[in-house]
Amino acid sequence: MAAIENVPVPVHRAPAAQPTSASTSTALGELRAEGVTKRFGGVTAVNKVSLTLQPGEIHGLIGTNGSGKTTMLNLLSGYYPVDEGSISLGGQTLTQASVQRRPHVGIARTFQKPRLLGTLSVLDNAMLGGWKDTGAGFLSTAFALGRARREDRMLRERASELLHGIGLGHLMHRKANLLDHAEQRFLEIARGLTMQPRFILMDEPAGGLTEHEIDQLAQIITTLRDCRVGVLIVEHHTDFVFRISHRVTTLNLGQMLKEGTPEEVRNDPEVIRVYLGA
Amino acid sequence: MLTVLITGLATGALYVAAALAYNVMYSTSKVLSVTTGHVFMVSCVAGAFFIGELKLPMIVGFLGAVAAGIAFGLLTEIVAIRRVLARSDEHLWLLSTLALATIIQQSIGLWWGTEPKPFPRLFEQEFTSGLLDQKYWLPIVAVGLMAVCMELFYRRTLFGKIFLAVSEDPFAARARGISTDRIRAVSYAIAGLIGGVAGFAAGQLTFAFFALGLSLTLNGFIALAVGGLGSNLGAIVGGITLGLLNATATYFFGGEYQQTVAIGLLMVFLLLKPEGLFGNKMVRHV
Amino acid sequence: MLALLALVTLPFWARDPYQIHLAALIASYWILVAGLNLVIGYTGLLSVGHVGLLAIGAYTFAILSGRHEMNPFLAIAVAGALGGGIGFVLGLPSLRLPGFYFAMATMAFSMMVSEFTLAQQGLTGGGTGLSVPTFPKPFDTPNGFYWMLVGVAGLVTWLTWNVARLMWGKALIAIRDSEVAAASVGVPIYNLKLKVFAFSGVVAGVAGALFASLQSYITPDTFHFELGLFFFICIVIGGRGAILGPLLGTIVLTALPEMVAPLAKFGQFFYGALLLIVVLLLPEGIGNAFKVVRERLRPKVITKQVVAPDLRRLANAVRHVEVA
Amino acid sequence: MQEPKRTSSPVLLEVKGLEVAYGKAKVIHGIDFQVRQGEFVVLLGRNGAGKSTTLHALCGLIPKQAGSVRFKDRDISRLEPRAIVREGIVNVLEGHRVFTGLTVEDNLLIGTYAKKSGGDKSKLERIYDLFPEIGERRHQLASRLSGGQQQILAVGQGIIADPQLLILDEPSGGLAPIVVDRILKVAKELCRSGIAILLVEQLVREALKFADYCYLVETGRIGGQGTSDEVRSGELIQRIYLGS
Amino acid sequence: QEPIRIGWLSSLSGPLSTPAIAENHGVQFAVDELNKRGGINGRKLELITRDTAGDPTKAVNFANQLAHQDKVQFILGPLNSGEALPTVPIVARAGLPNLLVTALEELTDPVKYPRAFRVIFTNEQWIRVSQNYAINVLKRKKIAIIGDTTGYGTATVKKSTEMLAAMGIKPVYTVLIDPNRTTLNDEMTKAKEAGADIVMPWTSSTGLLARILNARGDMQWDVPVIGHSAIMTLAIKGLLNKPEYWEKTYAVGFKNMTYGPDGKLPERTQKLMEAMRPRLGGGQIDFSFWWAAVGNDLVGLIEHAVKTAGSTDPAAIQKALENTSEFKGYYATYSWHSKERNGFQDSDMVMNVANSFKDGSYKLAPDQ
Ligand SMILES: Nc1ncnc2c1ncn2[C@@H]1O[C@H](COP(=O)(O)OP(=O)(O)OP(=O)(O)O)[C@@H](O)[C@H]1O
Ligand SMILES: Nc1ncnc2c1ncn2[C@@H]1O[C@H](COP(=O)(O)OP(=O)(O)OP(=O)(O)O)[C@@H](O)[C@H]1O
Ligand SMILES: [Mg+2]
Ligand SMILES: [Mg+2]
Repeated sequence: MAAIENVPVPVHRAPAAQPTSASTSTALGELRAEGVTKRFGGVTAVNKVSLTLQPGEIHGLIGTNGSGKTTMLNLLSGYYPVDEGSISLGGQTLTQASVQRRPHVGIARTFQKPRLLGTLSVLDNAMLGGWKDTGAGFLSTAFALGRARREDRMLRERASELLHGIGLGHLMHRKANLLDHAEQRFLEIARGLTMQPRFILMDEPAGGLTEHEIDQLAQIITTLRDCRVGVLIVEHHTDFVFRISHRVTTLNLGQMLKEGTPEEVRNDPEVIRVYLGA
Repeated sequence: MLTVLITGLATGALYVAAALAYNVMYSTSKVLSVTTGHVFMVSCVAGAFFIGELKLPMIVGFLGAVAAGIAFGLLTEIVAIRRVLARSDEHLWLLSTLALATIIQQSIGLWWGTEPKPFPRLFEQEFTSGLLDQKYWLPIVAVGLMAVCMELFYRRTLFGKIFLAVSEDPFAARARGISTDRIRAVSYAIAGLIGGVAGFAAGQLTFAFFALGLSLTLNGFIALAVGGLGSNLGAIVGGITLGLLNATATYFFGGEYQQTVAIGLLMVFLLLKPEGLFGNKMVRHV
Repeated sequence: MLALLALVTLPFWARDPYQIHLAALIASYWILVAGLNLVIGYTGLLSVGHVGLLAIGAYTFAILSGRHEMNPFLAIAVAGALGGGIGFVLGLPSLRLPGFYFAMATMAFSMMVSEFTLAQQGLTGGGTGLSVPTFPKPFDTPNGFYWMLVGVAGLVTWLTWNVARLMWGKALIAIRDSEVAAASVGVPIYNLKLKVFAFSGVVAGVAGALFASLQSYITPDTFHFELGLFFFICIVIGGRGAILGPLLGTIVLTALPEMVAPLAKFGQFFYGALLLIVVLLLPEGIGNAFKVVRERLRPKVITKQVVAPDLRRLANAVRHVEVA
Repeated sequence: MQEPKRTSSPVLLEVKGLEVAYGKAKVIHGIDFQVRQGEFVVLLGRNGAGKSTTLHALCGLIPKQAGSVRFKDRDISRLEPRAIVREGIVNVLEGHRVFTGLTVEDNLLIGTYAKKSGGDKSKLERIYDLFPEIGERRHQLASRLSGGQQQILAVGQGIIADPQLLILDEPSGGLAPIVVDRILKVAKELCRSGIAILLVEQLVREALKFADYCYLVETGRIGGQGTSDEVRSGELIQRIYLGS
Repeated sequence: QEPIRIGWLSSLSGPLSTPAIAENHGVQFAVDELNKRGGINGRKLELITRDTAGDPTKAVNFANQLAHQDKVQFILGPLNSGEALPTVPIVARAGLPNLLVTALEELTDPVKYPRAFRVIFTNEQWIRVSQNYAINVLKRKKIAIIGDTTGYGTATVKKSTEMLAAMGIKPVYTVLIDPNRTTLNDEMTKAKEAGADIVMPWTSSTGLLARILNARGDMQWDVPVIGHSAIMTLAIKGLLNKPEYWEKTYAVGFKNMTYGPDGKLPERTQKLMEAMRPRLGGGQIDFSFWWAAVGNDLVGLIEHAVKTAGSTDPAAIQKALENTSEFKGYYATYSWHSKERNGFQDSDMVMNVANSFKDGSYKLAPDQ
């Protein structure tokens, strides 16, 4: 419906956010991690890893189990503070920014184990992704003032469009805990997109999907690319990664092993030895 | 002042026992049963009844009391826990256990009377022996022993781990060949045992009183929270601390603010150390 | 809708003032429970100490409008404000505590309040308590007061309903079920918890004032710890994440003891027994009982359908980020 | 139907007419299949086809509506999970389901619980040799492990229970290709040593590489079957890829 | 002839249940007797009992229930001051006669609650008699006051302190104690150190009272104890470490329930006891019989009031009770008038010896 075209993007309304500037600048800016390190007690999960993600780029992050991919994602999305190194978006540093700040600057993510709200409907789950665009405080919500209702409607439309787009339209009102695995994965992506992110970080989106579903996932991700969204994929489905990525970074034992085009990485003897196998 | 310490220790021992009982039940069911304190009451009344009224020999009375405790523990699991856990993830167990607690307390009140009744002397001893009186050291020793036994039980056997497994993911546990219902029942029986022994040992301190339960349930919970859910060492430290705090609080500030002072201090402490003294630290979330 | 009508007209068909009183009592409880429901049912914070806030509201009202002849409506406002303020102050540190430690904090709070009211004889009348004035016309009759209570209850219910159905409700449930997910979409968890808890404090304060006026006299024993547990249970038995359920819970749990009253000294015993039966028969909570039954009758057949993205639409939905 | 190249060794597990429903919603409408001694069988099929449900049912984890399960010529349909594990059927659930509150080592010990020799540490070393990455972390809480490491641990948990039929439900979930390869190789090894394997996989190619025999599960029914070679060469493979 | 309906608010379970149950015996008995005799003016009595379990909120509900749903003509009780405080105004609003068996002063007020008549002593009378015995008979002035942290305890400690102050006496030691404290050794030690030569405990918790006596005995401190009458009940006996710990312990008792020098009770009392004994199991009576007596008097007063008023019209009943003077009950002799709602005279109170309990009654304390 027409409303969709003129839905405002009320970033400037976001509670803890003055980033009108931030969002416009990030529109061109890139997500950049420089020499980040993360230690857990003895283990060095991530060791001096650098990585940049351009808008409209699909970047694959692969590596053996326990090589630090998820940790890297957690650092980029702010779940852990970095021990060393820096993270920045379009020149604006995010190293100290909390998890809650990341959505405001346009970073969304999905989880290795889907984190959905089982008791809520698919639509509600998706809507929640847009929280950052709600400015309505407790009182204006409690009294259902125009603003709270407006924002709710706006997100409802945004989310349902996305759900239809991503292929969950027919499940809109089903409880999330009744979805099966693939549907859950897709819903998580939809929730991330309701955020209208500049970048979306996916942790093993293809995990447990059938070939067929993986194809659909690939189409979705390439569509995002065409919409100039930067996508970081942590994945073990290597042919899937190599198929759609512009660039691929390989980690091993927390360190950068190889960074390059799919071709280069696929044929790199080291990568083959420690990761791909013969 | 020394009296204060000893009495504090003795009551503290009771709280420790309650906290231990909580722990063992919680470890299999993630439930903090309201009936925890009532186990003590049941065994205490049973002891007083067997020895005091039926004039049975001490040892028989003891076994009877402990048996009563265990039976009540099992009853709790079967009546108030099993079905509720199987059917809903909400905190309905709070309701079911509270209901059971009310039932048991009222029926004991009706049968035994609502006045405290004497608990028989267990060993020959002059009452003038002051701090060496059995009513103080019996609970302290008994609980001390049980704490050690629990520790050994967890160390030597696989049960400690099994318990955790059952509470964390019953389905996966069953897939591993653990019959969850049986294990949970065992843990509640153990809680009943702890409560039974402690309730009996502390009988002379508390008297056989039908309303003994709730205050133990509360204080045990506080002790547990301080020590850290799931940690037996925590239960011990927490219980003793609370006991001493209560006693000294009355000693220094009089009764009006006993709870406030005691709990207030514990709260301050908790804020500094939210996971409790020995609670386990942050685990990986993502 | 019909139920609403029934409520409002209750005084006309109720058989006697006793039933009105009971209904009024339920209403005053519900006012508190409705607010608490956001805390427990939606945000998943296990507060068992709201009886303390209820007491504070009650005493504030009794002291101000009773001893100092303050206008009752003003006094209610103050009671609410104080409840909210203290709720806020209590939440400030304790909301940082995880699950059961928070429960323990609230429990401790309610105990402190009751000791305070006992000890501060000068202020609260200590053990002898305080008598509480009624409201001026037209609320001075049982019926008038009942209508007032229903009015307030309705208002509070409406407020919580709004919170529940709009974005806040989803955010709160996210905090309850997965703080990780909540944080990942930018929900400021502590901030929300604090506001909701403070709100429940305000409501509890108001409820306290009304409850006190209904009781006409308050002593520390009026606000025993079990009452706090009672509120918690009203919500739990009703089922979390809903409003109707807890309302039913409150009604049932308040009405039960009255039904077993003729049993005199066996009353308490049967009360416990009835509670147990209720739980065992409806382990999903009263609120979900209907749903369960419905699914028994007409089970939803989960139709599988292959997920087929509509890329054009997706592109549109995503692209207008750039448009903006 | 007659199956040419399938091993002639005696039937170990036989499932007949299995039907399962969640509440009123039926998801398994009569499944029949066999696993023979020392055989490596794989179940393929799209998400939600009912593979895991089938496995849960035959392990007694969820109630069956109809059908019989025979293991070593004994009817085990009525047995409870503990007994079935003791019989020698161990199911490694999908989605790296380990006990995150326990250390790696304790998780493995839990695996041995059902056996008479519950809790003996002797077998640990073998697992640590097979999977050094968890050997290094034996005293860490499982929650600290990475997703893949947890999956490996889960498989280890299954192996240490030394079953006669090892069920692996999507073991490749979240594993690096090279590790998937290793796990399946290990499974193959076990198979050679006489332990039958029942595998559920989405990675069709890898699965067929190792499996002897293959069933295709389609929405609660067996949609087709054959030896791996037959499947690879036949038309079945298309349906599998299309995810039917 | 429709029956006279009597609402009876009693805390049969929970705190104070012992006196409640005893009183209940009396009320039940009297009602049955009266009905056997054909009721009052041919109208039978119908007793409607409600167990408030010591919870004020319940008490309020039941007060409303009795007044409005069950349409009773009289309300008896409740026993517990915490319950009575809220119910009395409610009953007053319903305009019903309310016979009180609670000691708290605030409960009676000829203006606010014109139809609430107190059938037992007030706190003040009670404390006065006890203090009088301590100070003027035992000649003790260094008083240690112990109360429990319940409403009753705190209130009574406050009151008695004020009353002592009026006599220019300041207690040497005062403490409030949680009723479920397990030992009182340190409190008693402190009292002794403070130089107390008499201990006055104000709590109805027999557990606490027994612990006070045990502490006194264990530390071999021969100080007299004067306090709440619960300290004389049989329940205490069992809780004592040794029987002799019960000596030098006194509490307020009642003339009509006290053995005279000849070891006999007043024969009206004796008659009542013998009449009730069968219902109480035939054997020795094991509770303080005066509660049963109060129960009888409650019903007796109703009979008196209805007969005088000639109806159960509340106003008439009020008149009748107001003009009651020297009504001889089993428990005491009552007189009220338009300005006075406390019908109980000091003269009916005496001090008893705690360990003299026999068949429901006590011996007179020395030197009175
Ligand atoms: N919170 C933590 N505490 C301790 N160690 C941790 C923690 N998080 C990660 N690690 C360790 O850091 C290393 C990297 O973990 P991470 O989850 O990033 O690996 P991964 O690349 O995602 O592996 P996988 O592909 O299996 O998910 C692992 O060895 C893990 O044990
Ligand atoms: N607990 C449950 N309650 C209701 N329906 C369920 C439940 N678990 C699974 N189902 C449904 O049963 C069907 C089969 O599920 P199952 O997990 O067995 O499929 P699967 O073949 O294992 O798929 P996957 O490849 O995702 O593991 C699915 O349609 C699923 O939606
Ligand atoms: Mg990972
Ligand atoms: Mg599956």
